[in-house]
Amino acid sequence: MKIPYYPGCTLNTVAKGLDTSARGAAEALGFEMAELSQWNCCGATFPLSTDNVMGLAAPAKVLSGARKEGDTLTTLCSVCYNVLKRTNKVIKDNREKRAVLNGFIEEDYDGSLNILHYLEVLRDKVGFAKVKEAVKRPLKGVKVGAYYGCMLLRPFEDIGIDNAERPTIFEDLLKALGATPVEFPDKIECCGAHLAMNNEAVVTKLSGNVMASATGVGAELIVTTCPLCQYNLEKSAPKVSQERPGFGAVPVVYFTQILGLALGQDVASLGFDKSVIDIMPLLKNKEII
Amino acid sequence: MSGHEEQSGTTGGYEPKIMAFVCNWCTYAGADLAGTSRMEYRPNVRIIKLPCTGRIDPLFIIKAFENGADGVLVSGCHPGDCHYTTGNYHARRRWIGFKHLMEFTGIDMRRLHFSWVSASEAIKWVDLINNVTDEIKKLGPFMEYRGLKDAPPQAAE
Amino acid sequence: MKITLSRDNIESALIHQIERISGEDFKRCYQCGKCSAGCPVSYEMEVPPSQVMRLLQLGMTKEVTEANSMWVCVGCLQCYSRCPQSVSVAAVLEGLRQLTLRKGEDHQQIKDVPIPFLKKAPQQAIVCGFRKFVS
Amino acid sequence: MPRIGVFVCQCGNNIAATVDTKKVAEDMAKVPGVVYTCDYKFMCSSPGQEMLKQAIKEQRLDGIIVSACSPHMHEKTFRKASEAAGINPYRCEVTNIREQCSWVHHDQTKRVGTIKSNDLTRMTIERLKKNSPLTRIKIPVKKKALVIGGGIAGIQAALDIAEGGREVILVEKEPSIGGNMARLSETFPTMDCSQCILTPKMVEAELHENIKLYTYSEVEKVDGYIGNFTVQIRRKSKYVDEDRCTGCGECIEKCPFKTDSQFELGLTKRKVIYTPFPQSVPNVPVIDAPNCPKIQKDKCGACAIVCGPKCIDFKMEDKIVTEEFGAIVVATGYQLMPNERFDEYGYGRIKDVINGMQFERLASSSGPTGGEIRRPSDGKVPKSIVFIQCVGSRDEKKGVSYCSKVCCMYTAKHTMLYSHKVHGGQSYVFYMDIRSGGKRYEEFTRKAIEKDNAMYLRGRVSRVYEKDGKVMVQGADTLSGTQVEIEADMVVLATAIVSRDGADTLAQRLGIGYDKYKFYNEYHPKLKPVETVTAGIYLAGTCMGPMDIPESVAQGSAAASKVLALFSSDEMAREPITSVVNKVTCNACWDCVTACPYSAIERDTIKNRQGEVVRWVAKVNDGVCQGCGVCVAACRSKSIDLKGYTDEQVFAAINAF
Repeated sequence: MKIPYYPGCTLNTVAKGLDTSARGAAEALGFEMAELSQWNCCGATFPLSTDNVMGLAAPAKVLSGARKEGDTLTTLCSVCYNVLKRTNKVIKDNREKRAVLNGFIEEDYDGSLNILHYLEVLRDKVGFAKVKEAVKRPLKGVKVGAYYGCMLLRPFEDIGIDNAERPTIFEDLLKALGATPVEFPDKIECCGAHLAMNNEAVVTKLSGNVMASATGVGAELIVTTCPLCQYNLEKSAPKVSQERPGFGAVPVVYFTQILGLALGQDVASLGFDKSVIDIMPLLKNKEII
Repeated sequence: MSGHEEQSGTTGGYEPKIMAFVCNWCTYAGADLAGTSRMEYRPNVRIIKLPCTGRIDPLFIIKAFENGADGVLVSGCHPGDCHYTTGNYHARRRWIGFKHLMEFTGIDMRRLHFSWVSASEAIKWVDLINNVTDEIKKLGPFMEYRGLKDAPPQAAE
Repeated sequence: MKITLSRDNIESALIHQIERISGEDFKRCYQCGKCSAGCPVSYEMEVPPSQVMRLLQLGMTKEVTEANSMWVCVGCLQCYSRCPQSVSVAAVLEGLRQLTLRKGEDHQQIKDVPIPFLKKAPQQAIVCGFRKFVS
Repeated sequence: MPRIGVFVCQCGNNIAATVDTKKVAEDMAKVPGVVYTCDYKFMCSSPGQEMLKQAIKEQRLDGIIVSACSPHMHEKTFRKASEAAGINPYRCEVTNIREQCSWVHHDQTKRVGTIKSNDLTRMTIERLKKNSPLTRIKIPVKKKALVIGGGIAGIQAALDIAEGGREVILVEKEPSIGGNMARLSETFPTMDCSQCILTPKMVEAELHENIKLYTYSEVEKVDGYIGNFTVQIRRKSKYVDEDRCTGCGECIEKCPFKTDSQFELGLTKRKVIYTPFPQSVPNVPVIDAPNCPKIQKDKCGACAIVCGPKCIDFKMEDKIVTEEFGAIVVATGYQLMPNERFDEYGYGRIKDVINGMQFERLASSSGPTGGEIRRPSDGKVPKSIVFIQCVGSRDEKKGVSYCSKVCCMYTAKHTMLYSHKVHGGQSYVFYMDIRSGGKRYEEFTRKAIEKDNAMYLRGRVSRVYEKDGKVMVQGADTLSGTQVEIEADMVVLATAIVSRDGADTLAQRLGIGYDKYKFYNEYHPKLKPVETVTAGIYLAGTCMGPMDIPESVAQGSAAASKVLALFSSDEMAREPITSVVNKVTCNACWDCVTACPYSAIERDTIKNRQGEVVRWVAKVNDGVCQGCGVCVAACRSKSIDLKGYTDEQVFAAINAF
C-alpha cells in the first residue's frame, strides 16, 4: 500500500523525528509514505474569517497537487491535518470559494481528496489489531498520557476523526503497543500554541496544566501528534517544575516515535536525541531497551 | 366578467390569474394565519377550499385552465400530517400519474405547482404565492385553452 | 460605568463589518457563558469571550477592540465546539484581529521576535504567529 | 330561479380599510340569482345576525352568502342564524374576504381588495346555487372512556370521568400506575411529599367501581371514530394471576435473583419478580421474563413454591383484549433525555454525576438511601453539590431548543432538600435564567437562595472532570465575568424533558398530530388545549410538552370534562359531509374501497324481487366516513360524490373564476 504523504515544513526541520519514525513504522507495517513530489507550506492556520480566501490558497495548492498523485492524502502534524482537511471541505462544499481558489492557483480541484491523519491510516487502513501483531517491543507497564490538543479534534463537524469530548483513537493505539494509557482531563485542552511567540507566561500556564493533569494521574510519558504541542510542553517543563511544587517533568515524544520503538525499530533512528527531556532512563527501567 | 385585467393597473404590467386548490385543514388554515399575522402577498390567487387534496379531481385543474387560469396551485398537509391520515398521499400518487396526461393536454408543467403548507406555515404560504405569481408572470398568459370557454359547459357534468 | 444605547451604535457599519468578516450573527449569542467557562485563556483576557459577544451586541466596539482578548485567543475552538448556539467566538476575535491588521497595525514587530524562538520553534508556530499578529 | 342574499361585512375597519364593501354589495346585486345585497359593520354581531334573519324572511331568500372572515371563524354562526330564520344551514356559505383578502393585500386605494372580494364572492355564489340542503348525521355514543397512561394526568382524568358516572379503562404500560410523579420526593412549591398526595389517588383509582386498571398493558390498534372507537389492548403476561394474588410479597422475598431497578434509575437493584415500588397499585408482582432463569432455562421457580394461593404461572401468555370506547384520553407522559449525549459533563463516566430524577430518588424517604443524600460512588454524604441547569434544554446544538420549564423549580427544591438533610452542605446552581412563573414560585426560588444558602451562578458549565475523588466543575459566572472552578462531591444535571420513545408510533395509531420533538399537538394552542384534530381523542399532561404537576392535573380534569360533555347525550350530531354512491352507475370496481383511509366503504348487493343478487355496488357507511373525498377523485365512473363538496359545486366555482 502506497499513501501520498504531506510532511509539512516543521517535519522537515525541528520535528524530523516525527517524520522519520513515521516512515520507518509505515515500512514495518507494510505500507509506504509516498512524499508528494511537490508541496508548500499549508499556512499553519485555518483562516477563521470568512472573507479570507487568500489564506486558503496555499493549502488548496497542496491539495490540488496531491490529487494528481492519488485520492487520499495522509499527514502527521495536527495543524497541517486541520488546515488541509478544513480547506478541502470548503473547496468541496462552497462552489463560490472553489471557483475563486481555482482561479488563484490556476488549477481545477474539486475537493475530492480524502484527508487522513496517520492515526486514521493506522486505525482504518491498517487496523490496530494488525499493529498489535507487528509489535516486537511491547511497551509493558509504561503509563502514557495521550495528548490530543486542539487541532486534531476540533471542530468536530469538519474533522470528525473521533468524539471531540471523549476521543479514544490515541489510547486504542497505545493499548495495541502494550502501553497503559492514562485518562487525564486536560488531554483535549490547549498548549498555548502560537502564543509561544510573544506570551510565554500563558504558554507556560496552559502547557503546565496539561502536563500536571497528565502526571497527576500517573503518566510517565506524554505522547503527542503535534510539533508545536511537543515544543511548548517540553519548553515549559522547567518553569512549570519551579512554579508547581511536586510536579515532576516527564518526557514528551511523538506517537510515531514510540510506535517505531514498539515495532522494534533501531532506537537511534527514532530521533529521541532531539527531545529535551531524555526518554532513555524510563525505557531502561521499564526494561524495554 | 372577472376583474383581473383591471387589476393590472395596480402593480403595472400583465397580472396572471392563479387558482389554488387547498385542503381545509392545513393550507387553508395556513393562509388564514398569514391573514391574522397581517402578512402581505400578491393578490393574483383565488382559493377553492376542499376537505383534502385527496378530493382533487384532475379535471378540476384542466377546468381551471379552461376558465382562464394562467397557473394552478395545489397545496395540502405535509406528508404524514394529513387530517385524513393518507389523503395527501393519494393526491401525490394521482399527481404523478396525471402529470403526463396534463402535458399531453398541452399544459406547460411550469404552470402547475404542488406544495405542502401546514397550518403554521404562513410564511411559506406567502413565499409560495409570491414565487408562483412571479414565475407565471414570466411565462405570460396561458393561451392554449382560450376560446374553449365559449363551448357549452356540459363538461362540468 | 454608564453607556448610552442607540440604534446607530447597535447597528453600526463597524458591527456589520465584524459580523461579515467573522461570519457570525451576534444576536445568536444568549450569554450562557459556556465559552468563558471553557476558554483556556479567558483568565488572561481583559474581556472574556462571552462579554466580548455582549459588548458587540450593545454596539460597544471600542471596548472590545482595545481589549487584549483577540491577541490572547489561541484559536483552540473550545468555545465553538461547546456553544449551544453554535457561535464561534474564536471567529469573532479573528474578525477583530483582521480589523486591526488590515489597517496595517501590527501587534507584533518582527524585529522583536526573540532569535532563539525563530531558531528553535517549529515553523508552524512562526508562520501561525505572523499570520495572527502581523499585517 | 334562486333567491340569494349577499351580506358583505366590514368587520369594523378590518375589511373596510382595504375593501370597498359597498361596491362589492352593489356589484354582487348584478349577479343572476342574487335578489338582495347589503354591507354592514359587524355581520357576526347580534344586530348583524338579526338583520340577516330579517332579510331572509322579508326577501324570502333561499340561499345566503356572507362575505366576511374565514369560515373557520363564523361559518357556524351564520349557518345557525340562517337555520333559525328557516332555511337549511347548508344553503348558507361564507366567503373569506378578511384573512385571505383584506388582511393580506394592503392596497389603500381598496382597488385590489375590492376586485378580489368580488371574484371570491361571485365564485361562492355560483357554488351556492348548486348547494343542496343537508341534514346533520346523528351517531350513537359509547359511554365508556379509555385513558392511556397512568401517571398523575391520566389518573386525574380517569377519576373525574369515573366520578361523572362513566366507565373508564386506564391502561398503563408499567406494572404499577403512578408514573414519574411516584418517583418524586417532595413537590414544589408546597414541599409536600409526592407519595403522600399521589398514593391516595392511586388507591382511589384502583378501588373506584367505574375504573378498570389494565397495568402492564399497551394499546395495539385503534379503529373507529368519535363515539365509537374499537381498541385492541395487549395485556402483557405478568406470570402472576392478578385476581388471586394477595400481594403478600413472599415470592419477592424468596426470589434469589437481582437486576437493575428501572424505577430507581439504576441506583439500586430489585428482584426478578417484583413490584416497581412498595406502594405499587395494583400491589401485584410481575416476573421480569428476560431475566428469570425459570422462564429462560427452567431453573429455580422458588417464587411458585412459596406462593400460598399458587397464582404464579410460568406458562402465562400475553392476552389481546378488544374494547369499545366513546372517547380516548392520551396521557402518556415524558422521559428524560439521555445525558450520555453530553460528554463534557461526564455522565455515565463519572459515578457522582447524576440527573435530577436520580436525585429525587436519593432524597425520597422510600428511595435507595432511605432519604439520605449519599453519593453513588462511595456512599459518602456530599459536602457540596453542583446543580447544572439547562442540560439539553435550550441547546440547539446537542439537545432541544425549548425550555423544559420545571427544572428551575425542582432544582431550587433540590437545594432546599439538600440543605435540610445535610447541614453545612453547600449547593451551587449554574443557571441561565431563573424561570419561576407561577403561584408562589418566585418566592420559592428566593427562599432557596436566601434561607437555604444556595449559591446561584449565572452561567453554564463547560466541563466536569474527576480529580482525586472530587468532581471538578469548570464554569463561568457571567455576572462577575469570571471563570469559576468548584471542587464538588456530586453533580446533578437538570436534564431536558423529552417525549417518550414510541410517542410517534402511538400517535400514528391514534391518528393525532405531533411536533418535531414528538410532543402531541393540541387542536388549538389557546382555545382547544386538550383536544386533538381527531374528534373524540383528548390530551393531558406532558405528552404535549414539558409542564408541572398542577398543569398536568388541570389538563387531566379538562380532558375529563370534554369526555363527560361528549357522553352527556346518547347521540351526537356530525357534519353531513360524507360521500354518497350512485348505485345506478357504480360498476363495482372497488377503487373507492381501496382508496378509503377509513374503510368506510362496503361492498353491497342489489337483489331482485326473488332475492337473487343482480349486481354488486359500493355503499358508504355514514358513521365511519370522515368526508375526505379521496374516493370521489378515485372513482372511474364518477359514481361517488361528496356532500357539501360535489363536483357540481366545485365546477360551478371554477366556472365563475
